[in-house]
Amino acid sequence: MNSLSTYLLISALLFSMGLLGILQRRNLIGMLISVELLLNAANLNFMAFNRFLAHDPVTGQVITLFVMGLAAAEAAIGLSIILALYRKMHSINIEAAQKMKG
Amino acid sequence: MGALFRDPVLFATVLGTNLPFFSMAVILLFTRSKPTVSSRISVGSIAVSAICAISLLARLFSAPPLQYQTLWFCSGKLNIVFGYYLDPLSLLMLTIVGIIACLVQIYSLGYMAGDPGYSRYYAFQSLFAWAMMNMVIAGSMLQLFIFWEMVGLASYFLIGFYYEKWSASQAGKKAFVMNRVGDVGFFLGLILLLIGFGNLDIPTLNHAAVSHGISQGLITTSALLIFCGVIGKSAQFPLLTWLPDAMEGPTPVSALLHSATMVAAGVYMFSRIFPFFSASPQAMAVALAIGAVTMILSSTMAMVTYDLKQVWAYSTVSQLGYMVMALAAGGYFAAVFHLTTHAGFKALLFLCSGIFIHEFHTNDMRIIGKQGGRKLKIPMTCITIGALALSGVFPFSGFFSKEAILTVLYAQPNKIWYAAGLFGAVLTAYYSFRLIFHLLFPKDGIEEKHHHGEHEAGSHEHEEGHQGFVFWAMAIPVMILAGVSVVLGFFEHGLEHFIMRSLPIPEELARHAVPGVHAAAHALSEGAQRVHEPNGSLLTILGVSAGLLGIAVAWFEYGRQGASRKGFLSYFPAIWKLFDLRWFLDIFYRKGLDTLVYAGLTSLFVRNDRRIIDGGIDGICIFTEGSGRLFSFLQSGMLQFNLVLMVLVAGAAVLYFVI
Amino acid sequence: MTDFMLFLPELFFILGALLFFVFSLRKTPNPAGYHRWAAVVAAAGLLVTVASSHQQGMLFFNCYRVDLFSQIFKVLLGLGTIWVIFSSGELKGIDPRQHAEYYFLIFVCTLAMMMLVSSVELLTIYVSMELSSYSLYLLVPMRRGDDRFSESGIKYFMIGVTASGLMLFGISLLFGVGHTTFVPQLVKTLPSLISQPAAIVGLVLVLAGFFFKLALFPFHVWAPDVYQGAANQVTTYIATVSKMAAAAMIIRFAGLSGGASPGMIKLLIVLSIASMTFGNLVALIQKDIKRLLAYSSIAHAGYLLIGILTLNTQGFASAIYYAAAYLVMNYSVFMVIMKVADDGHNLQIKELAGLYKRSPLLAMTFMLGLFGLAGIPPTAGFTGKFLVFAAAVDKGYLFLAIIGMVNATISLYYYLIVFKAAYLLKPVKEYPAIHVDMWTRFMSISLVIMTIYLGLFPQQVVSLTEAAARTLF
Amino acid sequence: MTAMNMAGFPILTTILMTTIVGLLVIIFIPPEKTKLIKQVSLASASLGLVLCLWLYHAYDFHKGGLQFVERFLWVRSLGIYWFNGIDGINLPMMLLTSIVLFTGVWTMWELEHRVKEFYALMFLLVAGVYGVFMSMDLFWIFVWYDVSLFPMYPLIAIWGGTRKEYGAMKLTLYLLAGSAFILPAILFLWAKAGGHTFDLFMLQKIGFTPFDQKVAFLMLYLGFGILAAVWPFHTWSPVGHVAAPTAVSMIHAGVLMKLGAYGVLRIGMTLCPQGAVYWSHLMALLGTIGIIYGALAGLAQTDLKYVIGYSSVSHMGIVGLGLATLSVNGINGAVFQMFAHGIMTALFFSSVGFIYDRTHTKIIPELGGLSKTMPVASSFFIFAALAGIGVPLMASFWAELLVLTAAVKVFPVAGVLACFGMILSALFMLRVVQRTFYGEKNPKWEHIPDISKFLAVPRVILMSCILFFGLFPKVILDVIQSAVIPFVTRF
Amino acid sequence: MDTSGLNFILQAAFWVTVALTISGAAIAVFPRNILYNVLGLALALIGVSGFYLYLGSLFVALMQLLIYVGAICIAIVFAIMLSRPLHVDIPPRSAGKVWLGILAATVFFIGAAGVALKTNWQAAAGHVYKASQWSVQNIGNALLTRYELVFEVISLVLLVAIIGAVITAGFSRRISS
Repeated sequence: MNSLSTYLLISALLFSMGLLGILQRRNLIGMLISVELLLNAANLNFMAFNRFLAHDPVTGQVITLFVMGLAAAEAAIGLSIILALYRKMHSINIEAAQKMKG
Repeated sequence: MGALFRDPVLFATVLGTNLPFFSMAVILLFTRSKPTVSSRISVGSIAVSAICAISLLARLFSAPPLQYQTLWFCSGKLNIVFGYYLDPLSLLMLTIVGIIACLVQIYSLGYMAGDPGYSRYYAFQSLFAWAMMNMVIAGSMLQLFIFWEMVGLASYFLIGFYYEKWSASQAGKKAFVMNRVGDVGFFLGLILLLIGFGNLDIPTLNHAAVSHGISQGLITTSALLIFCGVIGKSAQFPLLTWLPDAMEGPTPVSALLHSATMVAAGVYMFSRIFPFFSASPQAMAVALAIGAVTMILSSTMAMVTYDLKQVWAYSTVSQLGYMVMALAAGGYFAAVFHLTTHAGFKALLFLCSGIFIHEFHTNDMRIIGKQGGRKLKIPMTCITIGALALSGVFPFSGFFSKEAILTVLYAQPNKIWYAAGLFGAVLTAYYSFRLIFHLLFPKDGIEEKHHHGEHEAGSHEHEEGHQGFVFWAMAIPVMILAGVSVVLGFFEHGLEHFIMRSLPIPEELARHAVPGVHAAAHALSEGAQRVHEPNGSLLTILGVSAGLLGIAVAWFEYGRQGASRKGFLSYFPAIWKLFDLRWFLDIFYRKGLDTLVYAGLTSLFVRNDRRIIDGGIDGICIFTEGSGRLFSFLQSGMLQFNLVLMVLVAGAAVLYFVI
Repeated sequence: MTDFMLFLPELFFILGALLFFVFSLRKTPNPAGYHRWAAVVAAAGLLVTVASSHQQGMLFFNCYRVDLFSQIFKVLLGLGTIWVIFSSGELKGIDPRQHAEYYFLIFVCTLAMMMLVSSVELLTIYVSMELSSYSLYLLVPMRRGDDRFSESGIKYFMIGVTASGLMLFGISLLFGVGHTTFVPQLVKTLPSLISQPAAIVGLVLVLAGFFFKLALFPFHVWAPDVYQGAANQVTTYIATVSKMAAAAMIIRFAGLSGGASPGMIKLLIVLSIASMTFGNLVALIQKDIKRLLAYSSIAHAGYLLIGILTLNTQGFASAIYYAAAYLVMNYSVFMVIMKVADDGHNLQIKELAGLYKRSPLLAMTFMLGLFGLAGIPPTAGFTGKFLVFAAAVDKGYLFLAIIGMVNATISLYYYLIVFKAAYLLKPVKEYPAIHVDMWTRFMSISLVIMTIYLGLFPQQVVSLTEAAARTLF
Repeated sequence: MTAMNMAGFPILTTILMTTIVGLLVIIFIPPEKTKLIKQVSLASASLGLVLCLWLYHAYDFHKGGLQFVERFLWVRSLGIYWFNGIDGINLPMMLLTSIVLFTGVWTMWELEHRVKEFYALMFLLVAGVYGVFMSMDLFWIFVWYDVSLFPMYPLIAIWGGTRKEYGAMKLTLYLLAGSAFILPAILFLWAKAGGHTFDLFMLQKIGFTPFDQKVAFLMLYLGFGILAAVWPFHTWSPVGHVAAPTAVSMIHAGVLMKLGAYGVLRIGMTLCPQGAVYWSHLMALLGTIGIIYGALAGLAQTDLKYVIGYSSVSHMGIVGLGLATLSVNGINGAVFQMFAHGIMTALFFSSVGFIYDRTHTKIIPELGGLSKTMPVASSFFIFAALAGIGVPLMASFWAELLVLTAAVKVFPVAGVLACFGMILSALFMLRVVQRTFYGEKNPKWEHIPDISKFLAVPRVILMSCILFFGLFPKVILDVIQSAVIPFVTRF
Repeated sequence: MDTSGLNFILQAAFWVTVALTISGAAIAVFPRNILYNVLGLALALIGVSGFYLYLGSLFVALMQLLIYVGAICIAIVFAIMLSRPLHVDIPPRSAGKVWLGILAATVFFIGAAGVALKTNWQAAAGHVYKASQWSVQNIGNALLTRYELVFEVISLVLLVAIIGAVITAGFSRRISS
């Protein structure tokens, strides 16, 4: 149970669910939420490796912290882009945005 | 360079043979627009050439063969040698060419007067003279081949001289292409020799052939291939149809190229390497058969045409057939002699016809006769002399040469060749006199209304023409040739003595008494001993009577008072048609060319190019662009499809490394 | 102080960024003034970068390595940046009120990429990468006007964060197997661990993040839309400068496997072929020139990867050369496009008609750029391709060279179509003559000279790239 | 590498520079000054001609080998050398190039449309051609090869005629597709030799394994073969030539097509002798098919330039056949044929160009009877046609003789078939001559003046070249031979 | 000390956390109401912070709660509120896209799980679990030494994000109207 592979599997599951969300949600904010899952899955990995394998437990934690910071910035940027798009398209359905193709 | 000026023989040779080339160059480059100057340059240079030729003949009359050569270039082990080989045969031929060319060019001063292409005409005449003379004295087969082709080229230009006329250019093309067919064989034969033997020098080749220097198989193969050249150039069966068509050219051209000299080049080449040919009995047999077939076929064709020049053209073919037969039967001298006499009287016949044609603007013998052809006394006389010579009537030159040939043929074990020769003689006499009688005794008498005769008033220009320069420019050469035709026959023995020196000496052959060489030795010695046939007088009588028979039939049908003037062949329309259509040879070629080449291969290839190759390439392009379009669907506007692609590939990569 | 010197180029760009941060706070925008300032700062930055190009050393507790490899790429980045800024004189695609931010983001992005190419620690790399990505995410939607293009920003963002998620996951795996985030240590340990799925998967996923930047198939999906949708200058920046950093990072990371994993090489080969082929094929049917160039950049990513996947000095050197050549040629083309479309609209191929008359010099620059991209001698593009293929064939990948050349032939078709438009077609309507000022003239001529010089006299650059590639091992 | 005399004066680079400097000068002349541009072009072309003639004169064929060598390291790590030299194979080609360029520039004297760009591109093209011929380094050969190809696109697409854009695109893509095989092959050889030299002569000393030779030779043959219009890669030739403007056709058919055959000879057969032996049957087969096929397909064409395009296919087939024999005569003949065909086709195109300029058509049925209106201009074409037929005493006759002699010996069937190609070529050339120049005078062209003396000059030069080398083949064969005889020892 | 009971509790709590995380993730992904999604995300994030606790880092767990649950989720909610109701006219999902998504995600999951299971994870040579190493002090230390650069850069990242978010979302300082 509380072993490395459990964590890794959970993180893999989280990651895949995040991917699934990105791949099939039409709501842009929903996609953004799924992206957060991706980052969390990776963070979980870092922490798990940190706990079970690394010789210095600081690295994983620091990475996790930084990723959180990045995630925040990313969310801010993503949301602002979504809002800007919403102003123009009056929708945050990604399927409304397929004018450019080919 | 020094040798050129020190050695008078070499100098005369080089000067005589190459002067016409310069005259051509000068005419084409500078004097195109000045016809008179052009003609003078050309006539002057050919006259010098003729004089050179005659002086060479005189100087070297009893000298041994002379050979000059220089290495032109070498490629690998292949040495290409240029040079002159001056032996009796080439000297004789050189003289014939020089004289007749000179006469024809003088004749042309009258015949071609006022033609817009006057300068061009003389340029090509010079080109021909240059090529022909160089061919005649070529020292190696390759050089001979080169000038052989050049002669063909000159012929192409001269046949198509009236290029505005479609049929003329068509005939020129036909002549060139048909010659090409033969020449390819010739060329291949030369290449084979070059590969198998390595040397194309004529004396060496002859010598090697009779002295077992070349393998028998190679000789036969290459001889047969080289004989293709003869077939093409001398219009032998099956490539004989170009020559009648070649009559589209101006009449002097027909006289010079297509009867007297150029077409005889085939025969000349045959006799040039006669020892080589005679080393291969098989090749000789083929040549004999082809000569016979040609002779008979073309004689039959001549029997039904009403075109003056066509008659002589067919006749030329048939006489060439005679010569080939003679050579193939081993009659070296007979053939050369016939070549000589034929050059004289056939040129005569053509030039005379030319005067008629010039006068009456038609080729049809019936119309000429009707309009008073016989009133042109000089040509009428001369043409009759020519016809008599052609028919082999004593004492004209044709009699002697034809008799020589018949004698040779008689010596063949199979008498059918002799019979063919006799039959040919009958036909020859028949069609010649059919023509003569048409001219002399037109069907319904002379129509006075459209009389263009000598003394008719009202056609002032003609009047002047007949008396003036134009007429005499034509008449004098004709008279000279007529004179030659009368007397030439009496020089037979002198000529024989002279010519036979150009063959390898029989004793030498005897020393190499190898089985393969027997045939050659036999043929050669036969040629040498021909004159001493025991029953010579019988043969003479047979030959002459064949000629007289032909004349008699012609008289019966066309000459005598109240003759039907229809010809016995008109009772057999099918045969008439067969003869008239040249035994369907032309139709056969046309059909063959149309179906096999144009409709078959050409259209197949063109279609292949358009559809398959180009289509394939365009197809590749279309496919490429199409796949571009197809792949562009991957880049759909839908973000998540794009993401799926990305994730799927990443996932697949992960999976690949895990498994 | 030597450490300070080592970091000087970066500091210079930070300075620039801060300057424009200050400008962005001002009430009234002054685009022309910004442009001058930006040009001065970028030029100075380039000078500093060039001056420090032979520096060597480690910084920030071994997280940051300054060596020839990184410095070459920094010079390329600096060069690209000043070019882009040079062409930003008529920044019509972006609201003048946002010009200060535009320059700010450009400087930040360049700075981030400079740090990226020097970083040898995974977290630093990741954060620098994110910094540059965020700047670009923000630059793309700055395009004003046409609503058609507004979706490109979100697409770029979504694809980018997904790719960065994959990359982060990969980094975590590398960290897991390698127990360290320092690249020099990974270089030592990873080849022995490469049989572990986690190591190779981690590496591949990290590479995926950079492939995204390089727009390699199948991580290219953003490129066409973003090229088309972003302002011309931003597109230029993405097409030229950001590719340099990506190329540098792929070179750095591809070497991590130490050639011990045939599977990875196979993967790279497949991706490279797919990228070349896909890019070229789809480019055949494009009408919008920026979109066309996006596909062409996908194809070029494939060519570049051929050099990299040989995993030896020669291959890396050729890839560096190729990247440099690509920068020059691609910028030549984009410069002309920006100049022709000086009102900031999206140029269609047919609008190039009559360019040779409107400005022969630009037309020539354009032509050389196109032929360079098509790989026709004597341009830099050809020599780049030659070196790349030489490296591949030397390694035994003859088929890659053949496929690459066939692809180059296909690509020639669409380059020729563009060329035809510029040189052959009669314009449908009368376009005004293009105003070519002295600077542009100077720039055109120097680009032409550079393209040909690099193509014909590659000796110096090649030896430089080889020295740089050697520092990786 | 027997004669590596480092001449003091880099004559070869100078020849190359005549074109490049010409190009640069033209670029800086304002486009309105067309007269000046033409004069500069002619001056630089004639400078090149003079230098090439001097080169030809100065080359010592008794000594043979590589002369006028210029060689120094260009890119160290790859082993690229700036290595130029002249031997018996490329010397005639250089001469050919300079003659065709000179006459081509002169031929286009009446050009009015975008003169500057035309001459600039033309010089670029010719720089490439010179470069390929003189270079002895694979890298540079390839570079120049491509340099010579791509100007074709604008040259055809801007100044061309019938379906010019299609033709230009097809030709350019097709030919560059060929280089898609050449470059990998070059790199392959380079890599197999250890990857440290592109020097042809150093590579030559390395024995490649037979398998490598076969692979590399096939690739080179395919790649270069496309440019040499080897069947079935010939279809660009008619289409491209139809589309191209006169001087471009001249240079393209006259010189550029030779690059293909030259490449096979210079790279393929030099470095992969065993490969050449292995594939020689294929080469002979394709060469023979080309000879027959080109002539037959040419028979049905109605466009003058199509006809000439197909005749080129046929004539280049002879080159291919000659090379395939791998014998002294065959290769001598092939190189000679390259030269002869170059001059001849240049004459062809330049006379067709004149006709087209005046009548604005090159469709044979629309012409006809031209001999009457423009006898001199027609005679140029007829002369070229005769040369094309292989009439003796014109340069191509000797070439054909040598090739066929070798071919009959080595590949009897192919050789005999190729001989029959002579009939076909006569048939189709004369057919064209007849339909274009003979027959009734066409009233449409009645008032067209004949070619002026000034414009006749280049044509006369070409004619006299054909005649000169036809009469004195030794002048060129000695030179060619000096390289070929040592060359064939490797097979 | 009898740790079995504690162990059991810990284990049970662990699985609860697992369930929480997974279900949170599922709620974040599957429902079509965006507010549910946000709540699900928060749930999952809380679960993940629980894992961090299990993995020995209280600090990071707290940060997780603060930054993610606190800041990010709130920001998302704000964004949702700024945009208009979303559930008005959502066309039916395209089955193809869903299946493709599921396929891709599954493939990736299998791959990632395979990586987790198949790799022979080796602990580092110096790996010993020492609580002292997990102190916040160490983290701070690392931040100012080894991660000094990153620390600086992240501030720049945030600056960029702020400026970018402001201009992109259209709240230009200069628009006064």
